[in-house]
Amino acid sequence: MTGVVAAEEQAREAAALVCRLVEAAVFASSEPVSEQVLVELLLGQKLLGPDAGPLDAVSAVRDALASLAQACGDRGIRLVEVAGGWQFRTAPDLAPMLTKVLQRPRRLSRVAMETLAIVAYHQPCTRTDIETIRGVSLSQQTLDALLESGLIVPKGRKEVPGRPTLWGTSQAFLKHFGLRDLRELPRREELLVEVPVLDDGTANDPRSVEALPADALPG
Amino acid sequence: MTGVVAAEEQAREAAALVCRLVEAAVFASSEPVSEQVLVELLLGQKLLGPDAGPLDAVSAVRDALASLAQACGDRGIRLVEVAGGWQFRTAPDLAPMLTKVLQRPRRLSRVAMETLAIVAYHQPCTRTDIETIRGVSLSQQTLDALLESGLIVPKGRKEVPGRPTLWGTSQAFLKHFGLRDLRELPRREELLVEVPVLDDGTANDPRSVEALPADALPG
Amino acid sequence: MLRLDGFEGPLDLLLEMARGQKVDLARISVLSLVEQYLAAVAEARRVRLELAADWLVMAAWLTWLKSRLLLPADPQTEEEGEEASDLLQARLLELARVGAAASWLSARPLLGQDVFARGAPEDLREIDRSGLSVDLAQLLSGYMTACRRAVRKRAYHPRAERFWTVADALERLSRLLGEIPPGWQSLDQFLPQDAERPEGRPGHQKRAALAGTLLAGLEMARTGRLELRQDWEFGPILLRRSDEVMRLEAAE
Repeated sequence: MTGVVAAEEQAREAAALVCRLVEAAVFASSEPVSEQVLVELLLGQKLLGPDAGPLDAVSAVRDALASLAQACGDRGIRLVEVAGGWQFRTAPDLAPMLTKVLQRPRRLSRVAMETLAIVAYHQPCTRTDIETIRGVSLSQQTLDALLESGLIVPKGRKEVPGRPTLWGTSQAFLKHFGLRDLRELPRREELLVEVPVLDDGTANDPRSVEALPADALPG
Repeated sequence: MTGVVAAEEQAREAAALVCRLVEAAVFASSEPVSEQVLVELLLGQKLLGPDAGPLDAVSAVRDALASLAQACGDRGIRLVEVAGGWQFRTAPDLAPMLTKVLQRPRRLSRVAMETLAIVAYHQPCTRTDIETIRGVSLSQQTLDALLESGLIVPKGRKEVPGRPTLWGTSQAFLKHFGLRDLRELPRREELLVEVPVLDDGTANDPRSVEALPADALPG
Repeated sequence: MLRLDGFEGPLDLLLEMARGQKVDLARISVLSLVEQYLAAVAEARRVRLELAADWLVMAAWLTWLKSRLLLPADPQTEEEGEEASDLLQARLLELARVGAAASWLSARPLLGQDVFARGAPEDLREIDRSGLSVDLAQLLSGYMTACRRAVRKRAYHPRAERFWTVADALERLSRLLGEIPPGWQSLDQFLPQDAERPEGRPGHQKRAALAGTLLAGLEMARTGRLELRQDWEFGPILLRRSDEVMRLEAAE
């Protein structure tokens, strides 16, 4: 009788050690830990006594994982099975509280900034106008990025064959650049010796009131 | 009476949530998490009710940490206070088994360890200070090994001819050796208690090395 | 024979020898320590002539110390000897402390050796890139860069001279059609005035105006609005309205 009790006691202790070892191994591994690795660990360490075979190790590992998963029940972490093994993860209900949102404002690419500047100074202007001034073709990606940022908006169509869209700056443009209206932009003559002129000979100076989008007017 | 019971129930629930959140926050991080960060987390999430102030949050965090540390008692991981924060770490007795599945970096050489001990106790100190105490020149290799491990860091320069770099221990030093802060190092007077003392035991010269003229001896 | 190879320099050897005395480091016999060291160094030199300077410098200093400790009592040398002994003891103690501190550190549960932190930390940061980081300086420099690049790229073209075009002439002739007096008129009469023509070299402009007007006249003749005639080569070009013919016929 005493022998049986002692053997039971020993088995309980072994199970507890297996449980601790599995917990520590899963905790400290950088990758999900497979049952296979844990089984090999138990067998290598001979934690289950000299007679234990692979099947004993497998069931010991499964028992340990089940009891760990259960122990996590009401705690802040979960034992989850992910691709290829087991891993601890933050409890899903807590993750949003722990998530820190970092503001990393985007910058515009150099090309996008140049394009935006040309639109600002030559609006309303077509894609071809922009390409003429920059001397290179404008990628759809750049135009999309500007559109997505809401800094430029369509301002009707030019009445020439193909009726291309005319682009101008938006209200958001003024806000982002801290301008009350477009007339607050420095005059082109202050910036440049040679002011680019569009093919049709119009300079589209946004500082002339006619060319100003209505919402840019002080009011 | 029911109101009191309900309030107590609510407080218990809040404490449980705080405990889970603190556990998850410390668990998710690879670095020690300071109490300050945890307090800010609780205040930010308003988990303690609208009237709770910073002091309530501090005591809630401390309660949660204490209860978590206790809950780890016989588990495979421990909650330890280290380098100004709290961190979960595997239980030390499992190390020999864990290293079968985890990679272990190389241990520091005896010379590197002694050099590190000198930097720890005499910081900030120069290479010459280290050489004087050890009575032998310090190889670049040893210094490189310590620098590479991130255990020592430059702490400015000494204003003497040649302006040699002053070295001190880093946060990584505290983390590596599981120290809360430098005050956890044994006091100098306690270090030699283990040295065999055969006669009356009035041992341990309390003179400090600072009192030593460094150049009075060859070295 | 004591080998020096295993020691990290003279002080390390001295500390080991002092420990061999099995007393508190503060109570070692400095004299016997010195004699032990000098004997070891002498032995090492007998076996191997070259010995690092550290060892020899220490040996020389210890020889001096020994002389101070052995000389017959003289207050000054005695004091020197005591001071030097104290210094040696203090340094050995400090080195012993360093060793003890190193052992203490080594005995700690070392991270990555004895204890392990979370292997797969969760990054619960979320990066919000919806904002936009732009300023006016970027905008203006972008504009200037684009324009300057465009100017650099554009090859030099001398300004093209504008001439009185066929279209100009056509417009002018059509306008004047109703005012053409009856009968053949010289084409020269319908050339634009100097002031009406584009600026440029007058000779070129005049010839261009003549050519343009002739072509316009031919065009109008083709559509039946004018008649043109030239009686001899290089003679004057004459024109008259087509409806004048009908008018004359009607009158006949």
